[in-house]
Amino acid sequence: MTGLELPIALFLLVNLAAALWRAARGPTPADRMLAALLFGSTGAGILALLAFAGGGPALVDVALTLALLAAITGIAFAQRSWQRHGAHEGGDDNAAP
Amino acid sequence: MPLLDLLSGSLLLCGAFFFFAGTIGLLRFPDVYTRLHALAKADNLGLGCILAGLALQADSMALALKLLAIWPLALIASAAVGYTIARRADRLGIVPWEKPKP
Amino acid sequence: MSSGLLYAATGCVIFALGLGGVMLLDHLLRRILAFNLMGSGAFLVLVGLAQRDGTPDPVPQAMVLTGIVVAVAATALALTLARRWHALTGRDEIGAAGKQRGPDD
Amino acid sequence: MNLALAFDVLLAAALLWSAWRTLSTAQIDRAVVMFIVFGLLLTLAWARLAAPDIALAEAAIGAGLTGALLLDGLAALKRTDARRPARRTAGKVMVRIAVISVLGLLAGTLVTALISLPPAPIRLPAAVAGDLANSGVSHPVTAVLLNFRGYDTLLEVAVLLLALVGMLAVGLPPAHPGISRNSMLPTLARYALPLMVLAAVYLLWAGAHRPGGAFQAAAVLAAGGVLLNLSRLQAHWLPASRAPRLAIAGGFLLFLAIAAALLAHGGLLRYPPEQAGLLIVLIESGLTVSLAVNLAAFFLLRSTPENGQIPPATAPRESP
Repeated sequence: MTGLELPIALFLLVNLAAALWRAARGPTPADRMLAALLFGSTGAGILALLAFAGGGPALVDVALTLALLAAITGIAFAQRSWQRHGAHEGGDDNAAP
Repeated sequence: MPLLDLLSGSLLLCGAFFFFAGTIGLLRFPDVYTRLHALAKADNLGLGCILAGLALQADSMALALKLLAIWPLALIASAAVGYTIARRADRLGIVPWEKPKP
Repeated sequence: MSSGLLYAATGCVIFALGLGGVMLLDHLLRRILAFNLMGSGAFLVLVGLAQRDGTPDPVPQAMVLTGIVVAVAATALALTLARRWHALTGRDEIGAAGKQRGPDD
Repeated sequence: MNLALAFDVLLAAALLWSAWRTLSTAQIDRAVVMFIVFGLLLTLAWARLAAPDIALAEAAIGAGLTGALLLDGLAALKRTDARRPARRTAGKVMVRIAVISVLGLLAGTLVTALISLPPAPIRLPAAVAGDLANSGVSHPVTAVLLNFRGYDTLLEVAVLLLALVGMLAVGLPPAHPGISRNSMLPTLARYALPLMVLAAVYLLWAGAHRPGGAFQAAAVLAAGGVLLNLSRLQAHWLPASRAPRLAIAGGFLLFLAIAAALLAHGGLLRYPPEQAGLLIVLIESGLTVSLAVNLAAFFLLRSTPENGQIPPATAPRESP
């Protein structure tokens, strides 16, 4: 324990709070989904850090589970719900060069 | 073992930096493809450095190996999901951003 | 304020938010989300309140563990109901809000 | 400890904000993504509350099942959610204000009551720790789930079964083939699935002495089923499929049989201490299979298409 675990976990949580803004704004559905995916991997990192900051080694198992299953939501999004209608794709993403 | 602590601490800081860079990229990059690129940095390098830094501090081999096993899992997941989302974006006709010509 | 109490208080507010959502939102999927928020808020209160002195309490933890699995079962059933309702009527909300709108949409 | 407090306060604020955005956002797909984010934040909150068992279940179910279920439902339901003109009469606005102020009052009262609550007269953790030696396992949460409150767990499995029967009775949605053909996904699924099975077996084994157990293992296995279905390696289950039915019923019936045998012996799910460990392992293994198939069925079970064939995926459009 170097004493850095908790400060870095807090720093990553601040990062997530910033990513929350992207998750809320978009502009496309994919951008929101990407923010959610960042929550998955950063969450795994925070859990691993918390395990060493007094949370106990079981939290490493939680991080492992999160990393193992992180892809499923993103794939369900691409395979089932990201369609053209109602997608409100606008703004910069469709700007032709 | 101050050397091990130093190494572990710098790996943790390195991981925090890549997560930070990934988040900035997610917030500032112009389109879905470039944001995917930023996300992959956070997934791969950020998580990898943090896990490696923590594995150096693990008091048992099993815990260290478990921590290091998370990394390839995250790599596979991020590669697959990145490919799937980029492909779908292309199918939907989203044109990659290009620097506006002067 | 211990962290248990802090999360219990957060759970109370989330529960109230979810209850408001169930009462005020029209879209069925939104109501399902609001209902899930209510459940999560109640879970936080259960575990947080039992652990306000800082010692982990396995009894509420086990209850919440089963609760999470039941919540996902309820969500699946509610989604099936909502989709069936949508397939049969073409609408995605129930109640007075739907009646006012008329057949044109 | 100030850093820990800062972490908790920031996490609580993020939880509240994502819950609020889930309800208040104008578009339904944003609401779903915000809810998925809320679930991930909640996992962190469980970790901070020293509840790794719940964090495991929340991570596995939130990341592997709820998100997939909601995104799949979203595809069917969002079509009609395109910004409709809000028709708010004065009466509706009044109702809205009244409801919001009553709920604000409710939340305020609850929080005040929580803070002024006297300490609990019964010390449950001590009671659990006192009986742990006779429970057959050394992890207190597993002891509560499968020994001290085993009948709760039995009923809970029955509730899951009931939800599935309810879905069958209501009428299942039609099979969805997925919207793009993708050769990467089967490869991913082939790599990931053995690892998921390994993780599930590990969690099941770990449950006896550390956080883990049948619920978490089942959630991971069910997520594997969802991944197989999304990558089109596993077709949808039709209501007539026999194997899922047998698997779901099997674990439940095993639990019921052990409960009945013990009832004849003395009390409902009151194990003799020397056999408790073995019986719990037996029940948990059966439960893992049963719960996993049941949870996966929430996503995989679909109605039989009218022509008896699942429609092909929409043809990939040509890129511009």
